[in-house]
Amino acid sequence: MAQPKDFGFGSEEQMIRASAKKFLDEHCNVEKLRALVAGDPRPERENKAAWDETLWNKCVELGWTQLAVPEAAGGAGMKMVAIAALAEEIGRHAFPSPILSTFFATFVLRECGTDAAKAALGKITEGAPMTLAITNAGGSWNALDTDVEAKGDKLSGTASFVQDARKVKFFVVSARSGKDVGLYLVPADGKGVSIKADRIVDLTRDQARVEFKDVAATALAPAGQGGKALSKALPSILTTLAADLVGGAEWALQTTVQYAKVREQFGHPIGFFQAVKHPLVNAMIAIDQAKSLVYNAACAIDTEPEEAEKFARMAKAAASDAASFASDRAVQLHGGIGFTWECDVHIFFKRNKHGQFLFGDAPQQRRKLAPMIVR
Amino acid sequence: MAQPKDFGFGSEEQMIRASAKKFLDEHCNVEKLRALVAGDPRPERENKAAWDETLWNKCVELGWTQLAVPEAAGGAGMKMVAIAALAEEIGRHAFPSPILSTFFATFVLRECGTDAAKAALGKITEGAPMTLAITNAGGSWNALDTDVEAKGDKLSGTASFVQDARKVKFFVVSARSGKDVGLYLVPADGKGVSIKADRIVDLTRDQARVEFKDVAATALAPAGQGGKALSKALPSILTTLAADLVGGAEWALQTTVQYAKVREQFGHPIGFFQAVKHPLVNAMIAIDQAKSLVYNAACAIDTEPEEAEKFARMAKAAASDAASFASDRAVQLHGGIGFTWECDVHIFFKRNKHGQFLFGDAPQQRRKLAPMIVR
Amino acid sequence: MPEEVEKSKDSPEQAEFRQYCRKWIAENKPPKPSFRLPQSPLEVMTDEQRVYLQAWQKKCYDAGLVGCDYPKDYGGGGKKGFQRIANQELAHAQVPFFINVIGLGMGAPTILHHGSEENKRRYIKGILSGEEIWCQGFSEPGAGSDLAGARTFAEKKGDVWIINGHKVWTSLAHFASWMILLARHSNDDKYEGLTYFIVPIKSALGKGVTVRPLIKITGETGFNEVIFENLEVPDTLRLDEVGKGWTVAMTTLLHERGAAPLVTPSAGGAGGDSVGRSTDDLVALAKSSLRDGKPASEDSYIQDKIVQIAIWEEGLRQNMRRARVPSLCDNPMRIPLQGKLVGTEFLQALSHLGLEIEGPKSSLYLGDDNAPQGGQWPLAHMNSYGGTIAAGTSEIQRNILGERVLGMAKSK
Amino acid sequence: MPEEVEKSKDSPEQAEFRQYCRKWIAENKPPKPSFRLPQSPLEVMTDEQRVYLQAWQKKCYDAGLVGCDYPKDYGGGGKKGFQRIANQELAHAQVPFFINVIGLGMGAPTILHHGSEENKRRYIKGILSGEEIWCQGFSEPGAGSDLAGARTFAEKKGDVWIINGHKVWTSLAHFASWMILLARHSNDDKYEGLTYFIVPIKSALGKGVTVRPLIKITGETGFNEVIFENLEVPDTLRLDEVGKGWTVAMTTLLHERGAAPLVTPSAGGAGGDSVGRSTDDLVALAKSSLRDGKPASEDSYIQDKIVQIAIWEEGLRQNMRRARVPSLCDNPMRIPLQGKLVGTEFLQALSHLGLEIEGPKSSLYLGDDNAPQGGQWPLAHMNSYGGTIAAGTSEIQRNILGERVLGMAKSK
Repeated sequence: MAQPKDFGFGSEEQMIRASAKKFLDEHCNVEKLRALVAGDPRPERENKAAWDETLWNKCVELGWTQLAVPEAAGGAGMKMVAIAALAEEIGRHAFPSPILSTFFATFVLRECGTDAAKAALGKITEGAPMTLAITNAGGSWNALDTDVEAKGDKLSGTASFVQDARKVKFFVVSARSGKDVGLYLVPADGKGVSIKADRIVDLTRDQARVEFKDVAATALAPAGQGGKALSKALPSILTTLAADLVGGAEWALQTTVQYAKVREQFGHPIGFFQAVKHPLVNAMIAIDQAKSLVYNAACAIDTEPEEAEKFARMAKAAASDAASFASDRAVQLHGGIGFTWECDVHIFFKRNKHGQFLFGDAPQQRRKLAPMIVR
Repeated sequence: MAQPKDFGFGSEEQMIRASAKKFLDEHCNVEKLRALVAGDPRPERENKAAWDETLWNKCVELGWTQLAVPEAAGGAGMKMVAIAALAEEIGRHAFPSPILSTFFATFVLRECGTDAAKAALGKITEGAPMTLAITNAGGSWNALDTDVEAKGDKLSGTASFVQDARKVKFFVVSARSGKDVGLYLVPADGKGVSIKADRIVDLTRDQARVEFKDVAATALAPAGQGGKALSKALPSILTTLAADLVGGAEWALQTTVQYAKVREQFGHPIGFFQAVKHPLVNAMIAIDQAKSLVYNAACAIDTEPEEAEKFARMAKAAASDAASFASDRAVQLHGGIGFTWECDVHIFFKRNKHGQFLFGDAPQQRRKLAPMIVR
Repeated sequence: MPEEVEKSKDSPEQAEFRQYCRKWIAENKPPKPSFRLPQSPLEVMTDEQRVYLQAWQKKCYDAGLVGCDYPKDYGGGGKKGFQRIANQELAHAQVPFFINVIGLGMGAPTILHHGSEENKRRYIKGILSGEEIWCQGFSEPGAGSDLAGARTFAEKKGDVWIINGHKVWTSLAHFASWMILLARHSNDDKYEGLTYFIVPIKSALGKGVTVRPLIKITGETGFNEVIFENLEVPDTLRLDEVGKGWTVAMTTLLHERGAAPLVTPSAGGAGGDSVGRSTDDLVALAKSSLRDGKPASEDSYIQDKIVQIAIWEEGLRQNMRRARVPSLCDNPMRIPLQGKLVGTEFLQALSHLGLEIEGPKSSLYLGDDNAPQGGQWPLAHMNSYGGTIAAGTSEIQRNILGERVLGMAKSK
Repeated sequence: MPEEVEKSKDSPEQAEFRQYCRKWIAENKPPKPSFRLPQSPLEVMTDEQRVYLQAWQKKCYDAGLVGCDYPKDYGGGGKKGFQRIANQELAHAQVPFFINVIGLGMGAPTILHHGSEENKRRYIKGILSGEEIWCQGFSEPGAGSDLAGARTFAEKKGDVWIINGHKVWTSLAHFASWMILLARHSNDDKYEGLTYFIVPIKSALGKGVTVRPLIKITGETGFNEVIFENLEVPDTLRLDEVGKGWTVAMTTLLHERGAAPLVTPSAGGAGGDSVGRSTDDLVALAKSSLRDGKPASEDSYIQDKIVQIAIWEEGLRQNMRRARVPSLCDNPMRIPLQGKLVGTEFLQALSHLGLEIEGPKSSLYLGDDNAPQGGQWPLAHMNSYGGTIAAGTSEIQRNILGERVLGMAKSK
């Protein structure tokens, strides 16, 4: 199947992005963001899972939770390029919200093909935030590595690195029964569920280990089908994460460029010096390629699924590196002020580092790409 | 065994280096070098194996061929740090000469422990240039991979990537008999020896495939001992090559720095611009570490042989990268003139590229280092 | 990009033209010559190469594949949006490149934008057909990156200009009939003291013009020094007004950097005996190269490096695509102005990886029987510096991007 | 470097001192405290940390391990060449660092070179013993890289100077008794308008001095803003002449960069709860981390990256060694002036590799039960930017090297 030249990025997608930008500029500009997440600098602070729940309701009103839900399940069934554009804006604003996690859950649920999954998608459409609980204690996203076991419809074990665990209403849990992996829906307040918050570096997310003790769960994909649903959803997850990173990287770039225009040293704005200018140009170049790869991957998911994994891994690899580089240079080129808590740069630095490693950083993506490219 | 703080680089070693520098400044300054090697630019030129044989005789008079020969075999038995210093000067002058090859042959011969090897070392002491013929057609220096076979004292097969083949009097050949590898001495004008010159990029070396057809040879190391002698010699070979690369890199750095001081653009010497200045600083930093690693490796060979391979591989890795980077920036930062044949930079660029890949470039050295470091 | 994508937005007329191109190329693709073709038009050295390549361009021009977007009055096809189609079909078919690359990419658009009606009628057709080869006189020994520092002087005497000076890096000058020349008519102002001319080369050799080949680090010729000694040029060959030379030069450079709307006729540049231009080339090389006794393509380090190149290549391809989708570009010049910088650094990294894959075999050069792929990889690597130096070094490109796109203070 | 190497050139007296140090340290190494020690003296936040560290420095001073090279008259040991031995033995023993790092590395040598006899007798001893903690007032909000752009003003009134201004990045100011201060007495000349002072901090708090903690990106405090409002300082606390401030500051910086002959007393800096400082730390981390279900130490990519760090580390170690062999150094400043730049970028690369090895676990921070090695790796990585920014950014360091060592034109 061929991809459209313009990535299928049409007027509807532009509108979604424009409205997201407007919403986030107003409600999650950097002043509000700082006030929300950066109040407690102590290094041993507990993670507060800081978010503004009223904004979640507004996101639901804007229809964001429906975007990725297929029309057949009552959603808007929008293209991945629309989700990517939205995620890019979210990244650019470092928006603390379970919306990305809810997208990830949506991507997985829509691959399950069961009534239970369809019902779960319905909950998302109605505004229930969800997240995936599919990672083991070692940080593996491989479905078969899950530390949770299913006995009938009861789950026991621990899912680690669960994003936004304290903001969601439901978990989509992968669990083994014998050699098979199934997917299950568990309410966050279900009996036997306990959430142990991680103390993390990123101020804009929360993360936890979620322990299940003989918890009643609804099967979403039969044992043996869970792994398949997860791998089918993977390109969408990677692409969305990559879009978020591209947005975060662009923020770091633009903020540093602005600073380089006004900060003077040795009688010049520091952007005069090539030691400042050229690394920022390199960051721009890295970001542009990552961004192009993101829309290509999104468009492949929409129109050329056989290439989707390859392109999505490329996008995640490029975006991870671009965001890492842009954030790194943002701290360095801000100089002394960039090393302080009062400067906003660290908020994005930390968020970008977090996203870089979620679902595998660039070298890990390249490792998976090798057999697809060096054939 | 502990290493001396000063690398054992004493007055005798300083004298050897100073005399080499004086000799090469006079006889192989860049004007003479260019006249000697860069006369025929045609891309399909045959390799001329350009060298000044009268200089070889002077090198012999200066005692260079004896330096690495043990006193027991009639040589000067100098430390490796002296050889390294000499090789650094050779690299800095891109001296077209079989002296490095002769050192390599010396390093191998002194590990053989036979009377035949001792006799061969005597020939070197007397001034016979020699080279190793131990590489197969695939470019492997692994002793067991040789393409030459020994039947009794007759050799058949082809050695590839033989350095300075047309300048030497003897080859030190590795050859298989069954599963064992032995080392053999073969006169370059021996019956059944034919030398097919490679057309190579480097203007300061020659390289060839040497074919042996039922050639009478003198056994230097018994079958089964050849591989051992080669591996014991390897740290010395790598360190000497690394020293040559460090010298070549330093030439590229200094020449480009000089150019950056006099070439003006936009009303400034180009060294004013950080896009010129900072890469040259980075080259200097890379060279300094490589140089320190070279003397450390040489000193380890002299005093701490159990660490020699590790340190020699580190030195070759660092020197290969430093020379590659310094040469690359030398061409780039010379701009238009650096891309022309009339500018001397390309002579060193090509020599450094050649040396980079001899006996393995940086990633290949690192691969071998991994089990020594990540234990 | 898959062909299907390219086709997907063709108008019916364009679709028909694409079919025509494809058929014509299939029937007229020239046989491989007995001699080596260089890796790009800028390294054309011999008359046999020139004759072969000039004939090929002429044939394509006659078939309507060159200059489609140019007005008919000036020898073009008069059909906007058709050159891209011809370019795509030519590139897919891996035919030889067009020799008149300077004329097509810089001369013709500059004349179209700044030339008199008379000049447009006189010169554009010969550029498109390749019958008249053009070269460019911008760089000087003392003015490389600092183009506006040009000191070649044009002195007005009545109706003629007397040109004296020294240009370097003039590719194709040894075959060229004409040159586009940036010269100085006044020392009063660095920028406003510049004026732009068309000047004769071939017809003036020995009569005020000397062309001396420069030799590249590869040993190839193909670019030259051009020395002007009292060359007389009529005022009618001036482009735009006196003192507008810098403005005209910006038009030229905009087209050279691929950042202008007019599409340069191109056969894709892949038809020479060239390797070292794509991930596929690397994969093929890795499969046929040994590393530690195994195919290099099975080595994890080499694999990772190839994948890095593949991501970069795909990123550039998708950049090209995104650059044409305004709603996905915050700043319309951001991607186009990166093209030259990133494209040339990509080829440098790619060809260097080729050397790493070859290992000691990277020592083997053109004409060596055992050199992988005829020794083209070290050639490509050395030639890659032509890319990162000529037409604005990578350092200058980064200044341009930092200043024009990101708006930071000028570094000079 | 192996201990044997260090010993190899000791004089008999030095060998005896080394034995003494070793024995003393073995008997007096303090127990690990119940609270977390920061990764360097610059992040000391709490009084319990300060008290513990100050007591340790005092104990070492009393035992003769601090200030060995300083003259006895000023509280030192009066034995040139002995501090290095004490430093080596302290570093081997992995004891806590000395808290008074600014005083030891910058204050004492500056006072020794530029202070009056009275000042030397009054201040050096308290620095060596750690009883008086010192801080440094160089950087300002508007003068970071451009140190000579300092605007903190010192106005002479009779026998006193009235100081007004704002210093930032002043580590340890919250504990400091004294500050070395670079101030401006005149706006007539950028460099010659600078004068250097010793100024009181602790005793003047609320009386012209305000210390406000700044918070780092790690969340740690430890560095501060210091605001002067009409602080009176007697003229006797001026160092060197009026207008010589820049010269004195260069002495300070030379010592800070380790490029001066006087050896700074140091306990090696490895005694905090720190990781992320050596290849061994990486190897240990890789062995205990999983990557694709296997120990990361078995992953070829991670192995290669660790080996790169190992080569770098060995290169720095051997640089230190070679810097002391004049016959192997063309330019005596070439290696010493690289130290700050390369050392800090090395730690940045090393700590970033730690994050790569940890993968998603690099998200886990101090105080998380499952964080590898207590979350010290992301802390070390973030703190590494303090290294590449403070005391002359990496960009400034590259200018210095390009200009002072390679002799290229000044970039500003």
